[in-house]
Amino acid sequence: MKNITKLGAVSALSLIIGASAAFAEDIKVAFIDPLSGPFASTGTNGLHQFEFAADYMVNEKGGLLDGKKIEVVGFDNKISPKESLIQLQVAIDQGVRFVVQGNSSGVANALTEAIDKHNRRNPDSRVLFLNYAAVDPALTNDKCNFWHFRFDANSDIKMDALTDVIAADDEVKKIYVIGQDYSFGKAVSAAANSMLKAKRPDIEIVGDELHPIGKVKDFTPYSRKIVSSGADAVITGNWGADMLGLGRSIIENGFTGPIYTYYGAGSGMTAAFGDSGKGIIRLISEGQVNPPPTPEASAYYDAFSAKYPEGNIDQTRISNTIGMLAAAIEKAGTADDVVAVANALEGMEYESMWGGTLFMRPNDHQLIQDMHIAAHTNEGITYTFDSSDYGVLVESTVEMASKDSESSCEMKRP
Amino acid sequence: MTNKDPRTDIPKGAKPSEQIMTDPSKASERMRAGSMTLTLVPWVVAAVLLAILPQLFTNNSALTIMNQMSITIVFALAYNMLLGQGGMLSFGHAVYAGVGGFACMHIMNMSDFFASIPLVILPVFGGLFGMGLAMIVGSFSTRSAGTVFAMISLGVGELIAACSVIIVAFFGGEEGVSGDRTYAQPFFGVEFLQQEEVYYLTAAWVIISAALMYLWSRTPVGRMANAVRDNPERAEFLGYSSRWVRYYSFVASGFFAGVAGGLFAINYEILTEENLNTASSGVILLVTFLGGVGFFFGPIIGAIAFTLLQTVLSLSTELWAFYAGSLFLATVMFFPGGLAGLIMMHVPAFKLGKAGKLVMPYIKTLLPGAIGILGLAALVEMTFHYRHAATGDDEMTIFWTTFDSHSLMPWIIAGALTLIGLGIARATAPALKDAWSEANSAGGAS
Amino acid sequence: MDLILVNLIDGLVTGLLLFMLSAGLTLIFSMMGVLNFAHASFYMLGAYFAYQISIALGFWMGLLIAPLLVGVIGAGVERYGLRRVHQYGHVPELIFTFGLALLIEELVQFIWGKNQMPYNGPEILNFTAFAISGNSIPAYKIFMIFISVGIFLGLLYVLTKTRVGMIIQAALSYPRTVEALGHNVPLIFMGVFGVGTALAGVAGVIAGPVLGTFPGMAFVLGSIVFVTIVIGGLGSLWGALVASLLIGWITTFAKSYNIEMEDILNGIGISTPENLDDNIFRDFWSLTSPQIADILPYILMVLILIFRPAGLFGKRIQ
Amino acid sequence: MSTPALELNGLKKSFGKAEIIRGIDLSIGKAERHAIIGPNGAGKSTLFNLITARFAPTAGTVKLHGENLAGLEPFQINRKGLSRSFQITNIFPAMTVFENVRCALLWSQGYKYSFWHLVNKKRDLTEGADAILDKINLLERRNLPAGTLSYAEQRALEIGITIAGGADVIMLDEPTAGMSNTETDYITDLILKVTEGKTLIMVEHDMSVVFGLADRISVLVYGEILATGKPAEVRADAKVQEAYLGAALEAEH
Repeated sequence: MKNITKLGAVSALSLIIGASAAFAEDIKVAFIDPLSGPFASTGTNGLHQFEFAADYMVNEKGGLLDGKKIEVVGFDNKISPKESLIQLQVAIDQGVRFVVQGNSSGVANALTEAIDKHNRRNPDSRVLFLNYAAVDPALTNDKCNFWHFRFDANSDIKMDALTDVIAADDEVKKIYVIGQDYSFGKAVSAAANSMLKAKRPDIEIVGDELHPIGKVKDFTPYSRKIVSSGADAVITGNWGADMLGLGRSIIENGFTGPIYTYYGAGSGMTAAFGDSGKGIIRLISEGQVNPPPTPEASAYYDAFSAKYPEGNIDQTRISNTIGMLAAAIEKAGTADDVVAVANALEGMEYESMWGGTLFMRPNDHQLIQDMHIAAHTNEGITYTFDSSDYGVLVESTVEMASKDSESSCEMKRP
Repeated sequence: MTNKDPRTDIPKGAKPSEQIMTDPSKASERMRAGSMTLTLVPWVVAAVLLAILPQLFTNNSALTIMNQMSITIVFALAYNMLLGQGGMLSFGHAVYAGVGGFACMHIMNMSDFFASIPLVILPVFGGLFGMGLAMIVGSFSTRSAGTVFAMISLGVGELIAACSVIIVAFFGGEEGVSGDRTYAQPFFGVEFLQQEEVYYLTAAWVIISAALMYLWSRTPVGRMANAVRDNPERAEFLGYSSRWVRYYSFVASGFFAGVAGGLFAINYEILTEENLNTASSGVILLVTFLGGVGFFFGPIIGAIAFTLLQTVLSLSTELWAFYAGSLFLATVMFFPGGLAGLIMMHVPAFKLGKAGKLVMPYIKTLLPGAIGILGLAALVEMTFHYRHAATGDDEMTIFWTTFDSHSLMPWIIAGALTLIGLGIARATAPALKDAWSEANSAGGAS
Repeated sequence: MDLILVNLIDGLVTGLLLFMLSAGLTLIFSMMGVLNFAHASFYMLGAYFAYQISIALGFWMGLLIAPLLVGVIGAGVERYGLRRVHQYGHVPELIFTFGLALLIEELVQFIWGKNQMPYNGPEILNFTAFAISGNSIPAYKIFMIFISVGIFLGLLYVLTKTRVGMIIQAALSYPRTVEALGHNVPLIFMGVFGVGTALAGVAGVIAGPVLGTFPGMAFVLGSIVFVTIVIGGLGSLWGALVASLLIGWITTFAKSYNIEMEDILNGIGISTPENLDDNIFRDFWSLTSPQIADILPYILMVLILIFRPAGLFGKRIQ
Repeated sequence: MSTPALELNGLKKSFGKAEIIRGIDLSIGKAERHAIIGPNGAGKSTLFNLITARFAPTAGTVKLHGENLAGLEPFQINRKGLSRSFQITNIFPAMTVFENVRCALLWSQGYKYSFWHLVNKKRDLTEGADAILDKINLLERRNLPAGTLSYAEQRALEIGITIAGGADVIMLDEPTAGMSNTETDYITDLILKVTEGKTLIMVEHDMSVVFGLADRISVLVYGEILATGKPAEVRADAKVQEAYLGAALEAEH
């Protein structure tokens, strides 16, 4: 009995896998991120931005290498490392040579290790890992490898830029650091402590704490501590529901200073903060949406909004990723030999439509770019988020942030 | 709560092999000999099938998915030792698999020791660690069954899952612990570089574990587990302590869960928080139930079906969880014996030699029914596409057909398919019912 | 000192909110033996319905209508789903509610999408009721307290002073007898399920603006509700109340004060090992109470089950 | 005099304020067939439950072959050679008839919590179970689920389970309750057959069964033993006549 079932099951399996393996001509990019479950909104939005970037920047302009198109294929990893590895295998079997992923450093870590092993064991089907959002510094330090490229600034770089801005603000005397209890939250906390100490020894860190990730129902007790501590500013690396819950709770309980966030905009958050977050929520990120940096960027955003009226471009690095990948493929003259493409990416300088120059640092594959501190507001906003009246407006910029920062990466090249 | 209600929890006839394979009129001697050969057949077939599958499906993803199925099979069978055989409902069984897996990862990272053992025996260590944890937790959780056991399992599961991000030294925090299986001592020259080699390793372990778990259910303590599940008090008056019977089942289940964790470690070379969390524990409950808790092979079917749903269906649609949820509801409402129960329902008809009578009525009812359901699924997909697809992106593809979801025609077609399909199924259902009772009644002319 | 008062109020709000969920669940659980995993999903439905209604008719209509809708859906689920599954026993019932929870989450995502909804409390309550040394207590929280206490008193009145309440209480302990006495137990079940889910709906309506209205909101609360009723003792309304408040205060205070494991261990005479960084228990030593605040209820539950399996106020171990 | 098989001393049990068993002293000799009779609510089943440690006594002791059973769990008492049936049929309904009996054999055959023996391969188990099935005339029903048997057959099976472990003290709680006359005769014969040479303690309402089976009879009324003795003595006892038999007779008319 079970054998028959299994036979049927496996034939169904091969049918489905086989069915979508038809287009070998296109350059396939596997997007491995959550498309279902609690983090699906971020993932789906990211997939839309990738698809749009591929169409708008490459395919509609005639493609690459004599007409090859970039096809972005979504793979639902349900934010599970295990599922990510299965989907990676499926993607590789479908002829994918480029993998993009960003949500969760845990998944990124699993993928980068798996890809390293896969490339070692299967030199015929090597793949590149283009990480567009996982910011754990380790990925370009101790755990770096030749196949991994990061297009977002890592959390240390972001903190470096952020503390530059804070250091310039004499009003700030007391800072509260709070984050989720896992590697990224700890990295943010460590970086904030060491960098503030170096740049502004007079600033007192009045609170530094971690809360369980994804489990806190009510942030009130934490906000009480923050308010009572007399902090002038809050720094948090929280994302998702933890970010919104924390932010709302802090504001609701009477805090009026700036809350510096890594992920405090988009994905419904901007709409949910609405008026209450105005003048309080700050976002540290790459890429500038408001005011629009270039006419090219405006045209791009307009076209995106026409296609996805409810979508945001809250990750400008996505178009940078596609743009740099396209440039690298053109330069290497091949989309099949990923080593050549990787070599082309290393050290590449790229003019982003979102402003500034991007530089892929060869020694650790970390992209160096301008960092911006933006404020959540409804004034002077051209491109709003979440179909609300609110968006983020750039207040200050750190150019080529952490260009000369140290990296412990010992790159092993094939 | 769970096992006090003898009428329901376990469908009648919890021991299929005995009922099916023994002829009541035969003497016990002959019966034993007969059942020996009969019991061996499925195992041999399964082993042969597992051996030739990679020849049929050579690509790595099929192998990966089959490995995932195998791991789930071992885990689900281990889980069913508790739920099906022992009547213990656990909400935190992932931790035993997880801890076994983490232990294996740490062994992989102990380079000297790992280089001195062949990879194939690594799951044994996983099993031992899973068993060790089960021995500790079982010492207080198996004192009673029912709600108390279920809730302790939930609490302990949550605690250990929470520890995974707090106790970084063992669980590696959010990133988990990773290693490289190829550093083990080569096994007859095999280094397990390729997915196919791992497949054979996993397949061998599936057969071994399944056989051992099957044999376990035939041992005195395995038999008494059933007795305690059905009637703990009576078991006490037969000289057995219900608590210790449950404890042994629990520990054995922990061992095989740990083996599953070890296989996971070998396949994925990384263990993370998700191997421990309550979602994984919930999934294995669903898998086991979907397959059918009343039959030994039920969880095997459940594992295969669920892995396909989760991995393959999610490649085709974002709504896979929606369909999975619907399937669970439908199963639990209409076939509480699970898929295995559904299959075993047909055994009497086969024994009476009347199964043939069911073929035509089945075709008449199930085919239109299936078409209707697919039509319904198409409507769901179209609604989803209509609502959530990008502006201007009107084209969508389902069932290898591409069309414009914003035009009326596809809606009419899908709607008509649904209505007609389900309508015919409904109309022919009474005939199927008649055929069913006809096929299941002994005697009768024709 | 002032902070203690603030924390007491915050813990009270959390606890009462939890109580609204656990009150319904404990009735359902003890009466029908159903571990209703979908209970928190009805809470989520309450929030989403209220959000949708509040767009058109304002918050107050949402507060009025959404719980009724949720209650009707709950009763329908009992009538057309659970009742059918009931004959198969408790595990299938549990799986049913499990699948239902999955399905409701998917449906919510299907209809409202995956983002957080901008669902806010009424403007009229958007002010600070009072402040204790810089910590403001929003009026909305006071409102939450009043609603919860009101519901508790109402429930207590119905259960102890009315005929229906008597029957329900009897059915909690002796369902067979009550049935034998000629009462329509299936109808009572449906009613209790409907009311229980409606209570969860109320909780969703008033918690949505504070704790966020998003597809994961049911999962976050999920099992903690079970923990509450198990700690309180199955079938005991007072137990549910006490356990809810206990959990509310324990978690609030654990988050508010950074009690470190090292201090506790040193306090009971275990000295910190040297070279803590190399010690395999280093993570254990550096634990702080906010880190484990949300798992404290689980520890409490396991301990209670080991030493007092009937729960704090429970009379029977089912 | 040899040690009695079962000896009760000052056994008492209260539930709250209600004293159900109010001090029972009873000694039952080896290989004796002893019946306990009494009107409804006299505490017969409670007495059974006290002896088998289903309830803990409020005061007093139970001795099995001279050994005090205080503090032992039911399964430990069973291992010492005391086995019982229940007033409400208490079998494993989902298992086959054969399986029911085989489970009852496991402990006494020394398999304990073994997971290195396969029950199907053990001839002693198969033959032992078949022998018992033969004794209780259920060999033909061997492979049916126990839950599908008729009521009388289920009672017979329960007796089979009770004696299977080889206990030398057998306690049967109303083995013929709710049976027709022919069924009662059938079960009575069965009990006679299977308890040959063993100590039997039974609670029974059917006087013909009691007087047909028992060597001695105890009359339990309101938690106290009114009289103990040979059937003829008990029948002749004026107190019993008055308190029990009379009342029973009155009720019948």
